Amino acid sequence: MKKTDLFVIASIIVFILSLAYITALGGLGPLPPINVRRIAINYLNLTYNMFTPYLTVFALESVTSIVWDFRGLDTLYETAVFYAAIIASIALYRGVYIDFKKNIEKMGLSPIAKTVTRISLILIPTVAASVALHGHLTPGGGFQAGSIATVVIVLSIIIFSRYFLPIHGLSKNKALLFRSIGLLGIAVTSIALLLIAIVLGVNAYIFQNQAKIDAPLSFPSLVDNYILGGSLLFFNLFEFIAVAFGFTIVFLLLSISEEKVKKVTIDG
Amino acid sequence: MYINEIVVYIGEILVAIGVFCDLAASIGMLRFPNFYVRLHAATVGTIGGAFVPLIGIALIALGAEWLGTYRFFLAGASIITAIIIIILAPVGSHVLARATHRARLVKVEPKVVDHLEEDIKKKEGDENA
Amino acid sequence: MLEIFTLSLLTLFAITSVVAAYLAIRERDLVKAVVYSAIQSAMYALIYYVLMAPDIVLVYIPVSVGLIPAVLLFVIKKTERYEGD
Amino acid sequence: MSLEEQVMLFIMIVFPLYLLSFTLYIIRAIKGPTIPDTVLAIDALSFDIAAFLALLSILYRSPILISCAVVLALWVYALDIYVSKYFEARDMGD
Repeated sequence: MKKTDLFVIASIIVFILSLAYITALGGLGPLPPINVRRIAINYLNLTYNMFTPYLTVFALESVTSIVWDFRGLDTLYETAVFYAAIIASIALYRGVYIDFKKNIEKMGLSPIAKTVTRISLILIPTVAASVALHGHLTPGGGFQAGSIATVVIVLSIIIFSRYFLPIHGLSKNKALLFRSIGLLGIAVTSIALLLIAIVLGVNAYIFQNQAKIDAPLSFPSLVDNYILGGSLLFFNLFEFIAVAFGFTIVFLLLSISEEKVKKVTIDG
Repeated sequence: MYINEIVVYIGEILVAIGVFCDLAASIGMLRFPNFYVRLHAATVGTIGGAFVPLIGIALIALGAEWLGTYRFFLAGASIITAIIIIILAPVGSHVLARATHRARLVKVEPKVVDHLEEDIKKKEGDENA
Repeated sequence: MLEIFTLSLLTLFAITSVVAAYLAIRERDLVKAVVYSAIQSAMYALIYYVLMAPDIVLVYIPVSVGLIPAVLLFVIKKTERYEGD
Repeated sequence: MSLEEQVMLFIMIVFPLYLLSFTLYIIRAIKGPTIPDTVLAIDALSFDIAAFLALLSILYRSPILISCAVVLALWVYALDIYVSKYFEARDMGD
């Protein structure tokens, strides 16, 4: 780090601090009110209120309560963005196959790191599953849990080698299959109420899990005094599967050696 | 009735030990001359400064009745974090040190003997011969 | 007292993130730049934590500390480490 | 003094010491002449911050904030592994 760098950094910090001071004094326009607004009070009252069972959403977390009825759409858009990225990477690597090598003892990092990684191969998915299944009670949810579970995938690719996952039965096509199961689960969960409503002959909304005035069906929020959170549990579980295996595909493809990819892409 | 207070006091003692280790490790990290010497400070910082206070925080949470039912969640998650840290942190610094030595990024400066370097040189000599 | 401590914590994290972001932009060695950007995003995640948004923290840390450096290092290993003139 | 006030006072006393040690770690992480120095400093800093986040969740009286600490501890280990693999191996997938 040179002296000019220090000077530039100091001037940037002074600029930001003075800008913050001017903003705090109200120099750049009116300040928002400090006290809690009415809509926030509404959300906080209706988050988990046992005394008004017709209005509460039975979610302990206020973020969940805000997206409660629209969690299906939230999940849909999250998966849609991710879906495009994964399809693009699969299309880019078409024709490139991961070769199969049995002897991987000498590859990868040191034996100490391998031993410890074998322990954490069980530990980390457990943490991820607990984040996914508690998503309606504590912070977390499908995407978060899926990205925690991806640690295991990346670590096993980097520490053992790129052949470790295919040897133990998780090839690219199998990951694609599991990911499709996750997507199918999200789709089925979002139209489940509609299917039941067609059978019963009443109205229903897709992607939503609360009963409306003209649509009497809703997912169960309490089962045997245990807070289930309606469709949130299913959305979290299936999105966990979809995100974890989607990242698996991306990293399996990225770890293929460059010469091989060049051979396929240039020679056709 | 006194069990809560005893648990909380033990937890506070552990957190205090953790803070001391943390300060010592950070001063060492700043003052030590090169990477291999700084590894010692990092060990103090991760095991003494993270594992011990996390166990202490779990004990404090078990005794803290004002936190409600979720204090058991806090205690359990702290213990899981502590286990993860004591398993993973030593491996992290081991792998980093091994890679640094193999790639010769940092010179092993104040040294009496370096068996690893001699072994690597001997191996390379065998391969060349 | 609590407010002063929280504000000083926020100030420390924010100033560190500014410094790390500047160094990540200026650095010629791309591996070093990746590490600096990891510092910057970890600091942002901690700011979110202090501002009571744990959901954002749970997404931000894996994506910015874990996945983006992994992808960038995979790519840097396949191309060049030092930025040209 | 009740147990609650006493715990809060204790955390308030510990708080500035943690801030001081974070500052020192950050100075080393920014200064660090080589990449391993920087990564080692981030490593130690993040494990300590994970412990500190658990303490903060007691101070803010909201225990559900704790799950961030687990995630931080896991992913910083992953950063170590990436950087050392980059320097040690010929290809990231080997």
